[in-house]
Amino acid sequence: MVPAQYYLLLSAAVFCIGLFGVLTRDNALYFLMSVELMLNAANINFVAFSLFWGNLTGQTFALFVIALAAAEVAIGIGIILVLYRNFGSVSVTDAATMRW
Amino acid sequence: MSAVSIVNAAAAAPLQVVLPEWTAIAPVLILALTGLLLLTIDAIWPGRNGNTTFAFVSALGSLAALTVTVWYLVAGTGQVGGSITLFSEAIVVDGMALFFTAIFTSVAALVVVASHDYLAGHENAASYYSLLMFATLGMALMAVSNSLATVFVSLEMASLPSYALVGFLKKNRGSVESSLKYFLIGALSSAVFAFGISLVYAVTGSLLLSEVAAGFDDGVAGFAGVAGIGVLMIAGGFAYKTASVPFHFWAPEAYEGAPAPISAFLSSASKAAGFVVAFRVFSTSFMPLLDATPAIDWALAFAVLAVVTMVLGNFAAATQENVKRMLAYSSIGHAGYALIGLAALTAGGPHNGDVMGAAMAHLLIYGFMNTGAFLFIAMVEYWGVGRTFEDYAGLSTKAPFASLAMAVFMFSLAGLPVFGGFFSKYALFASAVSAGFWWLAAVGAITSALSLYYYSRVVKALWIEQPNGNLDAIDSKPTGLYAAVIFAAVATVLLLPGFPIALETAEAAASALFA
Amino acid sequence: MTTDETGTSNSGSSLVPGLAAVALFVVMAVAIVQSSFGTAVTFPEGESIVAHIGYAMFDLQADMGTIASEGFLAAFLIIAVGLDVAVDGALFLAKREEEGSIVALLTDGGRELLDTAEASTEATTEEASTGTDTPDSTDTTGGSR
Amino acid sequence: MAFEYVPAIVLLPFLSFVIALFAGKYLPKGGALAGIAATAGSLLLSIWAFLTVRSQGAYQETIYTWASGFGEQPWELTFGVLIDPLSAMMLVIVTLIATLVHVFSLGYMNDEGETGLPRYYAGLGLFTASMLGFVVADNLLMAFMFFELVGLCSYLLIGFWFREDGPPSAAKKAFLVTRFGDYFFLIGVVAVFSTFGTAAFVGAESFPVLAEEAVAGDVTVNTFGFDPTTWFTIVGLLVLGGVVGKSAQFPLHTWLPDAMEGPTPVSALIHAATMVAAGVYLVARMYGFYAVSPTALAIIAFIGGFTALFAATMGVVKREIKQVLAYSTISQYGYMMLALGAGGYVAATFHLMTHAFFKALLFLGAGSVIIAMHHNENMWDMGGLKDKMPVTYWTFLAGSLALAGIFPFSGFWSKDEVLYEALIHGLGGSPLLLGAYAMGLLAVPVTAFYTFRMVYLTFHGEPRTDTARNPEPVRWNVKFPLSVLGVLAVVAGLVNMVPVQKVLGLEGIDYLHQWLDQSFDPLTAHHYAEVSPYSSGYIGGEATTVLVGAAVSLGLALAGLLLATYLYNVAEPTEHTAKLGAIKDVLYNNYYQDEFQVWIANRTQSVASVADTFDQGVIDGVVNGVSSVSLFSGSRVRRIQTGVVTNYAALLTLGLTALLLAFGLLGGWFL
Repeated sequence: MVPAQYYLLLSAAVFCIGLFGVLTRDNALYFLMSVELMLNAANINFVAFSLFWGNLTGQTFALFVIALAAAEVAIGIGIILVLYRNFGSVSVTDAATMRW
Repeated sequence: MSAVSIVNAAAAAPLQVVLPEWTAIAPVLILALTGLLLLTIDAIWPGRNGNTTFAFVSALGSLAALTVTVWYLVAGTGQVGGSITLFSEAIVVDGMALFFTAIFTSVAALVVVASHDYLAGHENAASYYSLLMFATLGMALMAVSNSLATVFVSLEMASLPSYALVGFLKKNRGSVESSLKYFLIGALSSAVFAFGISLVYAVTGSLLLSEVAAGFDDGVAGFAGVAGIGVLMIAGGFAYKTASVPFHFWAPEAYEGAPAPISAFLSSASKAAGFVVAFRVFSTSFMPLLDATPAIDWALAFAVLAVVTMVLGNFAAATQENVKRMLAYSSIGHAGYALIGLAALTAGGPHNGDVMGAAMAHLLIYGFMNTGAFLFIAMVEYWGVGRTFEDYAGLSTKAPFASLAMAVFMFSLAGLPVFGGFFSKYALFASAVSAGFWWLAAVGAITSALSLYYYSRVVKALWIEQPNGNLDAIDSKPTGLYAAVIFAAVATVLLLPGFPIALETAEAAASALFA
Repeated sequence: MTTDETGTSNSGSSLVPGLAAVALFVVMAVAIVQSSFGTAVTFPEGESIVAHIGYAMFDLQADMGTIASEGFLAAFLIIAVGLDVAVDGALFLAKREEEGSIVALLTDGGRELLDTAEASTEATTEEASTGTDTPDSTDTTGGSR
Repeated sequence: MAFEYVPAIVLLPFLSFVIALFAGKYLPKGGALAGIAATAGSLLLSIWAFLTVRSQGAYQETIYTWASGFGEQPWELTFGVLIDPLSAMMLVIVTLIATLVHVFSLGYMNDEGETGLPRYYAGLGLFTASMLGFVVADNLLMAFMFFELVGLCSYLLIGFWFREDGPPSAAKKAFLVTRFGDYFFLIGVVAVFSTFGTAAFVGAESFPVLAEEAVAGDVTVNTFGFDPTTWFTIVGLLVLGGVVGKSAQFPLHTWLPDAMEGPTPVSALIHAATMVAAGVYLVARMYGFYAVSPTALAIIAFIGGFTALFAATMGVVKREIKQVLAYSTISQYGYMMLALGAGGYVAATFHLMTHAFFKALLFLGAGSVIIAMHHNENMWDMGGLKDKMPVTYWTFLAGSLALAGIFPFSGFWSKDEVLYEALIHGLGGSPLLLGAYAMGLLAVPVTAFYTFRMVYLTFHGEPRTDTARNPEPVRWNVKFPLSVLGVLAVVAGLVNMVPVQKVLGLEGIDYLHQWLDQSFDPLTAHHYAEVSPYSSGYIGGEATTVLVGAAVSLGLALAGLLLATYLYNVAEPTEHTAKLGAIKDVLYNNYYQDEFQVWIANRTQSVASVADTFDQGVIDGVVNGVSSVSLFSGSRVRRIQTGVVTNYAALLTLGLTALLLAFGLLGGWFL
């Protein structure tokens, strides 16, 4: 069996790639996709350690995380839609009028 | 129901009514049913201008939930004879859950009553009230969550409707922008939170809070790094919900741009919801880590965050021109005070229950005074007077009672003696000192002294400065808003004599977690 | 999605903030590499994982099956309502409202601070004032005052 | 039973606050009559309570317990009243002066056609009520709460004329500076609770008693690892922070001169009986706690002595009559602190009482002059008012003689006792006290000098402006309070003629000593004397010391007075004659001004100017600096909120990474 650390390294890498996307892309949709990637990094851990510990808690919970990600996207798309109607773009840097 | 009832008490006296065990989550069920009822009404009679109907149903629902919660609190449900667990221990009902459910439902009731005027002439009242009820439901679920799985799911359940509510004014750019920021930071934070949970699962193999604690009992040797990252990421998820540094960035914008009743709701109830899970998770699951070797000293991490949060929130608030944004920053500062409830915990410390109880009592009083302050802002927005301190000048000439209420809120938030806010801050700082964290109390005292400066600016504008001619727009008295503001003020004042009871309840509830 | 080309947004912006993600990865990687786990338990042979996930989801894991798990019925019920809520919120947000026009911001945007800012911070001031002018907005920032 | 009505003493002025606030505009005189009735009622009740203490002894009762059961030591947070000789005396003083200030306000505010009178009288009512609540408080926490309320009311009253530029900023400054001291006080209160588990002033379990027993080693309290005496010194100094702020002691005195922007009757109330007195009263109230700590006492004495001298020198150069009085207040409270620090509990209380009378008198007299001068406060525009307003003149003169410490006016007796205590305890082996004594002694001639400079410039000589030639007349409502206080300023010293007793050997005329000895056992004057770390030393015998001390201070006072007479008791005083236009007869020539006199004048003025510059520049600068640094850093802090959400994400990530790194290194996760 593959050592547990490898799964952790993989998930950390996926998490940070997602985070990298969040930090460097202005498009709100990319932001959303990157967050999905980060959530799936968590899922890697859940599934991998479900096997490691020999219980199904992690695998089952991963399904819930996926479902929640879907719910989050639903709301997120709605907000981005409204953003586009108001600001004429889906760039997160355009909506920056409130500050300080 | 004249007899005092104890739900599922093992040793119930013959005369008492014993309810089935599942009824312990009745407040949650009432909120869920209310939300679903609102959706059903809207589906059956679409298009009716139902603002009043919806407001009435929501107010009734949240008040019913509040009544049941208070009844359970008084009757000792989940307190006498230990907590009640349901759904394979995923759900727990105890004193702390009920205490916080009381906060959420009373804030929700105030906000619903105030929203009736605020929403006059708006479409989509059904969506507004149902989302509000569902958000409250999510918070109530957070209070009863006893597993990291339910914690995560119910936290999302509270967040999702909140995103939509912040953007409720779809054609107002401020509202939309704040909704976007709230959502994006929220999504990012929940990803961090989920990853933290996955790491904790990786090292303990379980999600139930008690099982996680058992998994940590043997120490974390060999995987301290993974466990530590997991714990701190979970702390990050709570920091987001409670608007604490460095996950606070969404808060000033979200509170400023959102409709003011929603700002009131988020800054009081949502923050308290973040604290209830943080209190439960850290006190139940992560206490063994504090004296493990190598140590994962999350209490120190919370202490650092508390200090930075208090300082940043209060300093930034002191220089604001926009009253609503000032309150937003002050709300960040108050998150810092409540964080003391976690920061001053020590492994096996005799004062743990006092410290956390004092933080809970502070959140209760904060729930009323902060909601009231934001609802006053809602009233001013309703009149269209303006947003800066200058715009508020002389409002007492037009609305003396509301302005008096606002003065009560401001002085109470600042922690001036003679209002509820002083007692709760005092109890908090005093318990921190007795737990040995005098420096946290010192930072708290100094920042609240600074806070008095900016809070008194509002009172000065309202009562001392002369109106500058923009108050002619005030031609109506929004009854619901007035009622909510006055009620919140009365509650703030009544919590002065009632404070000992509140504190006692909170400390008993908190101590039960450490027993 | 053509908004990347709107020009006003600094799309394809610098990768510098991404360094934070890299730094986080380094910290996590070091911690992970230094950790050591025991031997894996793994699942028993010949059991249906999918069926057991089903049991776990409805709190039947205690009565049926052999693979250990925690019960997820509560989470299942919560998420059932949660998905309803998401649809409710998303539909509300997506619904196009015909009447009314986009309301400009009533926010201060730090303008007051700019007015009082010291001359020494001119660079910041300039950057800030360009930021306040959002594209194609009838900018009435602070118009209520 | 008088004691059952004690809460009413506090509640009556509060009632007048409520009435004035909500119904003031419908009442004649804007609520003044309600205020007068309420404070007069409180005065009568206070006198009754005073007499009852005299016949039945002190009294303490817990009225309301609002929180209990913190931690394993159950804490009781209560409201209660403590009526002992000290608080009974203070009640009478506060209510008397509050009543007179209300009456005077009829002349100063109503007759002058001021607007916003309900707000004014509401403020006065709340101010009085807060101070009375503070006086009767039987525990430190309750005292703190009313102490804060006093500060809040001063903010409202000093900023009464909020439309002008000066008052709002003066009010803010008073509020912020005293709040700054109160931070320390608050921490001190919490420290007292966590050390002793109680904040009660009186009783076997009160914190001064416990402190005394802890030092003696009879009980153990939680001193956080410090030696008990060290820890009590720290706690005492924390509480002292609030005292220094409220009683305007160096270096937190800067708010007080600015507070002159408020209406003059308010100044009288603040300086004589309420806000500034609160600080000194607090030290006296918990004197048993300070008495166990020699270090704290020495610091108090030194702060007091220095403040007395420092503020007095600044009073010399002021042009406005109220500014002179402001600095004299700071200086006189310095004397009280000196007395407390030197172990002179009775002397401090004595000076607190006489000062309350003559300073209220002087402020109300100044108010009368200001009415007459159409609100011009510049003394150089006055002169010759003596004949136009005799009542004001004679009462003001009585007050001035008392302030300058001239025999046999009240100030002489109390100031002499203050200096005497510092002297004998200094001689008894505390050289530090001798330094404080020297400063207090040096302040005596300066005080006499600026006091009589003020008197001469205002009342003597020729009128220097048209207004001074035709002053506006004042009515009974001004003259009546002046007369009452004038009598008291003359005779109040007779209650405690210790020097006479010591020199002539007459027993039993030290009434105040006897009075303050009638309290609960640990709160008596002789108990404090036993606890205090000082022993007494004498020059020759006791009587000789008394005589020498009195003679020196009286001689210095007379010297200052004579110098002022020499310089300013002229028709057209000093250099400024050239600038005054219409001069008919230059009587000025009759007084030969030689080089010596100019030299003296220049020297005094330049020392005072240096002190003044230091005060305005450095102290003010630091105080203003703290507040502007706070605001400036606030305006920087808020800028990290850039408005761009990706920046937030980046900062969030960085914050998380930094946290992980720091705690990883701290906890050794990376090993």
